[in-house]
Amino acid sequence: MEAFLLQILNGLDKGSAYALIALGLTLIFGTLGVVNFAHGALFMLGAFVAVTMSRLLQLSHKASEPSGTDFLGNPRYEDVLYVQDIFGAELGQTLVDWAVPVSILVAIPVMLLIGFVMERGLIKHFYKRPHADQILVTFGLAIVIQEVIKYFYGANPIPTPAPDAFRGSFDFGVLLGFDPNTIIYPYWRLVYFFFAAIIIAAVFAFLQFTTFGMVVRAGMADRETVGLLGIDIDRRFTIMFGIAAAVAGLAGVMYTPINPPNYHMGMDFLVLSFVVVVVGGMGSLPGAVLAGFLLGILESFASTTWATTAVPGINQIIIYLVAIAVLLTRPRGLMGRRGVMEE
Amino acid sequence: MGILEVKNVGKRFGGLHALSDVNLSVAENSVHAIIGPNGAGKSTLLNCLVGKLIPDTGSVSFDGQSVLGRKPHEINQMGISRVFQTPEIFGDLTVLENMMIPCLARRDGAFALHGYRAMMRDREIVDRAEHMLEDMHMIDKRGMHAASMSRGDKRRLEIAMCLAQQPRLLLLDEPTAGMARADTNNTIELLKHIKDSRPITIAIIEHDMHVVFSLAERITVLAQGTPLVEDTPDNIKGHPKVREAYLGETEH
Amino acid sequence: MTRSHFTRRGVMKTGAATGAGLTLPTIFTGASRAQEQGFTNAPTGDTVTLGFNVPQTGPYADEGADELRAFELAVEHLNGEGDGGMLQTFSSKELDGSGIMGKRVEFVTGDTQTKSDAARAAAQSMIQKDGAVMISGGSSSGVAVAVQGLCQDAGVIFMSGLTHSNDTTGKDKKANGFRHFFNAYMSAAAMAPVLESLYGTDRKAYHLTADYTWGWTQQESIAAATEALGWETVENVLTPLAATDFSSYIAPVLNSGADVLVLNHYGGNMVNSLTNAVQFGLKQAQANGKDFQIVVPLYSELMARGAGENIAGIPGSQNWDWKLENERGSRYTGTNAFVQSFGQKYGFPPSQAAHTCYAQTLLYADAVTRAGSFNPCAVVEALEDFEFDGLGNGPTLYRAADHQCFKDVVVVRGKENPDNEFDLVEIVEVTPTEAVTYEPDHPMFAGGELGECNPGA
Amino acid sequence: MTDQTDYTPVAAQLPSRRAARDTILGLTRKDFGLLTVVIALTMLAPFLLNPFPSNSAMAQFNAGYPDLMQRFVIFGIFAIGFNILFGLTGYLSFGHAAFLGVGSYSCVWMFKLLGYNVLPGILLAIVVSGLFALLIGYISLRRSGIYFSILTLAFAQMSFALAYSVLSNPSFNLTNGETGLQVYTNDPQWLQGDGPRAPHIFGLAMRETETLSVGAWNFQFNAGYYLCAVVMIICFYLSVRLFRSPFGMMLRAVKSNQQRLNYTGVNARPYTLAAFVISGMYAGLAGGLLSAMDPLAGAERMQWTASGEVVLMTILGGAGTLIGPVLGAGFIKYFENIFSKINESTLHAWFAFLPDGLEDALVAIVYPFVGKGWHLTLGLLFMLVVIFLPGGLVQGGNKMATIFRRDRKGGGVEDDAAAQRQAGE
Repeated sequence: MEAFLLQILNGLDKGSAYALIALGLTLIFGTLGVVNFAHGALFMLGAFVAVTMSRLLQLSHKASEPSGTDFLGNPRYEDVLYVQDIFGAELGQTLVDWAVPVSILVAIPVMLLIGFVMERGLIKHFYKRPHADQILVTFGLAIVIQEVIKYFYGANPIPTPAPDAFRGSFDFGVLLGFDPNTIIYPYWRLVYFFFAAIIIAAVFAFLQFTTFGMVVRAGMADRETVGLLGIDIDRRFTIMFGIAAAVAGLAGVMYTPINPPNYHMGMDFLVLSFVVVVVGGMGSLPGAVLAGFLLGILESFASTTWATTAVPGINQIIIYLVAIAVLLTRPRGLMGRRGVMEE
Repeated sequence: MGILEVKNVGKRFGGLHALSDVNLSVAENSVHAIIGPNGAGKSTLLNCLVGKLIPDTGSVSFDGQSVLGRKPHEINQMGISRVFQTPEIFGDLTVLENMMIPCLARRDGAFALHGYRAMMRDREIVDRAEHMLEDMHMIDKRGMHAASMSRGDKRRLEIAMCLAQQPRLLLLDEPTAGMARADTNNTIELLKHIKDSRPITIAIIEHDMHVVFSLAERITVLAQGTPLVEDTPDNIKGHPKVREAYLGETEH
Repeated sequence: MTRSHFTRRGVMKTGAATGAGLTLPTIFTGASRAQEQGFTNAPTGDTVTLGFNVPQTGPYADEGADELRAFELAVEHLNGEGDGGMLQTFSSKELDGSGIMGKRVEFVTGDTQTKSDAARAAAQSMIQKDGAVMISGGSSSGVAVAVQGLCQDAGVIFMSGLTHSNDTTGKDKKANGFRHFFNAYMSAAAMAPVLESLYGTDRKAYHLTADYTWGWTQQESIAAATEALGWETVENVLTPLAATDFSSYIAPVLNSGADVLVLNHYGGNMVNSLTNAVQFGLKQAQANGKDFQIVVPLYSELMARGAGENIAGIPGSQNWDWKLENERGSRYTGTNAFVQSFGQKYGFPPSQAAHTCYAQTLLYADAVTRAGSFNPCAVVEALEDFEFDGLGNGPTLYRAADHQCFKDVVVVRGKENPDNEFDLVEIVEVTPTEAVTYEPDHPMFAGGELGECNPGA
Repeated sequence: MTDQTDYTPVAAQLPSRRAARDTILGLTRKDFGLLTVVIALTMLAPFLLNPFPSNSAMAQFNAGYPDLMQRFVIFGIFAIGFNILFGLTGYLSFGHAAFLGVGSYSCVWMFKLLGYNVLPGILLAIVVSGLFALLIGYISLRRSGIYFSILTLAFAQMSFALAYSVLSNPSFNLTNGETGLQVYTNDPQWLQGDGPRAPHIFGLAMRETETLSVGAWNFQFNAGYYLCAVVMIICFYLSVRLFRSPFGMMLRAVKSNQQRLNYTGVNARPYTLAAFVISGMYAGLAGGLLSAMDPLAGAERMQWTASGEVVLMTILGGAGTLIGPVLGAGFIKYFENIFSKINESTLHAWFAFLPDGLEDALVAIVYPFVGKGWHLTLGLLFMLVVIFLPGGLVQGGNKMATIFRRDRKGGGVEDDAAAQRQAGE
């Protein structure tokens, strides 16, 4: 029972990341009809916004007095943070500590801007091109983005811890009347889950309750008709691309304390998030969210020892097995619509 | 006993009765038109005939054999060819190649692995395809990219492709929809020519009464998923129920 | 741009000698002349080409970059430029800064991508196109075994870089291949006494193991070593190589009855699994009335940097550490000389990967000089059972039976308050050679044959 | 140069009766011309790929050494096969690397069990990958579009994960996991006898290389390369035949309008399945040849990145054209093997004739794009090609051809495929 609850918790968390990335991916599929292989790179860029932010906050200058010697025997000077110079020692330290949450504020405009530039500068010209061309150009772009990040930040993962207040973990077991230490869960992962839930709810609310969202949804259903109504759907789609980029970016920002980011983390998520989108059903937003959480939870269960003892290697193939099973029984994924991306 | 027998066919989509208790008999070598207002179930009926949809109840038989449960290509191989509302041709292929595919399908069946034979050296198929194009006055277009032709020519090509299979029953789904009057007349002439030049049964779904009364030998009127009446064109013209249910609406 | 000054100037000099500004006499296709001397890529002219095959793309690119720095430094020292580094401390005094046997050392580089296929392709190109007579480098065991096999077939020497699997000098050992780096068995043997003194003999261990060859040999080794202490292995869970999040593997640990978690992971896997373990509070937890502990058998500086403050207090083993001579005395002479010249050139201390690559290059050059020939068979003979000192690890033996180096193993622990990003670990103990030596026919290494040295051509 | 869409030449310009007789080896003159070009290029590759004297700075750009030449033609075979599926039917498989991997493993197993003669290994590679493709194709082809792509991806990723770990456990070691499957001295090798202890074909070792030195040039003629080259020419010839056959036409019809095809009495499924199996066998053959050239088969060959690579090769060269995939394969392999090897000192050597400051500046500019930055260059080139040459490299070639032959009307025929691809999808 405890193990069951534990893996559900783990699954929810993994699912949050899958769902957030898949949400943006399916939004782009559904609205623009573009297969965006650079979406993983957007997730990674988000994470590096957090890295950059935390580095900026930790910019420092050398103290005037030496305080020891370095490994070559030369005098060493302590670093003094600029933020502490500006905001005082205490507030400065807090800011450094809260670098990741602070990055969210920066990441939203940055990622929106990146999204706009990408759509206007590149993706726009590929709406009417075959999916194969879209794949090639966005894959090329993903490599370029990756390499640029690698050039500046190196290939090694960069630890980006959560604020002190959110380190450590929470003992659910005690809350539910189990023994201590049976169901523990890190605070930051809880934060991530709630954050993901809020973002998903916000995206749905935006599409559901604003006129802008209504037009976009109509455009997803039938682009030509909406175009005939004289509505400038292209501009709205640009904004949607920006929003999808921002969602991926925020998912990346918040992910940094969970696992240290590196330049190819986007590629790690790319294939999985495509599987999630397709299992959910091409162009279906609820489908993407549902499939994200479903696959996350199943993956967690497949990782338990009893699962791997029963079927060795099940943890490595579960997602693909589920994808095959779903696609063979439900031709358009869990919630897909007829005719989307079938040609 | 007609070549196509539809008995008690019913089809529901959710709570909607698209077809209920449809009976229809198409006599061999006749031209039979099915007319009816929008939403009368014409297209649903047609899709039941060619295997795209499977009716919930009833039976459909062609030349004494049931077509139910067969796939579209199997039904086609039985001798039923279908012309679509918007011309469905192989846009990426040349006109000649478009013509060769039905010829191959007729000779080699639903699947044949001729991966090593040079297509253009297959005289039998090329000759037949070219002959068919000559017959349709399209031989000068044979090297053209099919997608780049006019809509009228695409329609002509599609009909030619269907005929190349020498079907016993030709199903036409609003063949003149969206056409200018001149093109419509050409199509009527073409169909008349086809009808007169070979033994063939034609079933046609049509909105345009001009086409229907120029061609049809018998007409079935469909309304709200059931046949209202079936008779000769002259009788249909004067039929009060038809006027009320259908013609009255379309001609004001 | 100062760092490559020497190369450029050297090239200009030789360029002028051949009378063409654009000429680069590095690249000779030796194959045509090979028959003359009876082995692959016999160097002709006044240069010899070495091939440095390191990961330049993919997750280990930074480690590869550090290896490449060390190679460049070694070439510089062999050619008599810079301060000479460990040449001054090396017990063998054959190398005098005039290249190798009077031939100036040139090098070519390639990208292994940490994939066997790509690594072999890059090595092939160095051998077939550039006439490399020795290949070195690499940062994973799969690649090392793959390239070692290739070099055996092609008839060149392979001086492996970072490879830790038992198989490299076990069931996949090859006569033309040599490993300076330590291995999984040695890690385990070195860790055992330290683990005993740190955590006692009554412990229950939970293993998370990367699900591929290296992970298995590492787990097998450490489990055997700790069980010999009296520890109990509660569970061994295999994790997919491609896993990026380990929460579902970490979460059940605390409730399993174990009080030690052993992470048989390397690189990105280790960074993430350790980060996750700390997130789940394993470091602060109590189990079986003891403080819960985490052990990472194989450490590397770059992994430590990736895991950040999470590594504080966590023990692991290393082939070498740049503080060795300062903290453990002159037995480890050479360390400071190397750190000094590396630090002067690049501004930060070298990693163990850099150290092993530097040492391997020197060892090869020395063996050639002592043998008086570039012929791989002569080099093999010179290296087999070669005892040396002064390369930073103390007295070392290149054992003939399996071409594995035997030397002291460093056991380290993550620092609680590191001063900077290069000084993340502290040395806990140095386990002496005797404690980590094993018989060549030890079951964990059985199954392969060294075979005959192959001079190729 | 020509292409699969023979609209103008065969159907309209020539009287069709003449067209029928005017064939060589069953190919039209144009196709035969293309085949001749391919034969000439592959046979003379050791010269063509080695244009720079080996002691010049430009020698870095020479690609005429056995290993890379082998890779060019082997990946050419892989891409030709992939193009039969993707170029003709439009079904985008993201799992073709699985067949490459299966072929590689089969071949090495033949080495382990029978001996080092490459023939049984290559044949088994084709058979096993064909069967594997039949199984995966049968299931995956129940869906189309992106759903098909994801199904093939899922199968390939499962194959990779299993090969990397589960199938290499000590008790049942089918793949030898991370290390890669290789021949050990204690393997049975029942038919080995006293043949060469390396892959060979009836005694001729694959790594046998003759070097011809002409002045500063060294031209290497490698037995393995010529075996691969002959196999590739055969594969290319077969693919031309297939493109021009009724079967090829049906495949193009599948891509163009599957609905019409069904209503023309043709069952599309067996056609696509046959194309899938044939292209799987091409991939298996390529995998078998990889092992025959270098007897070690690693699991990474099955990873999605490897599947993605062949997709990129095909699109980059020009999907649906005959020669495009081969060009794309060569292009990517060239970058992977040549650009990744350029390091800082190489750059300094190139620019050594410049004044110091300028030299350093130039090196600083170029360095991020070569060596460890070769991925960046490749990514940029993907983007540039797809933006400016929608029909792939073949279209680029045709554009150049039209510039040189302005008197000829219109673009080369390969343009049609490109134009058609844009219009069609």
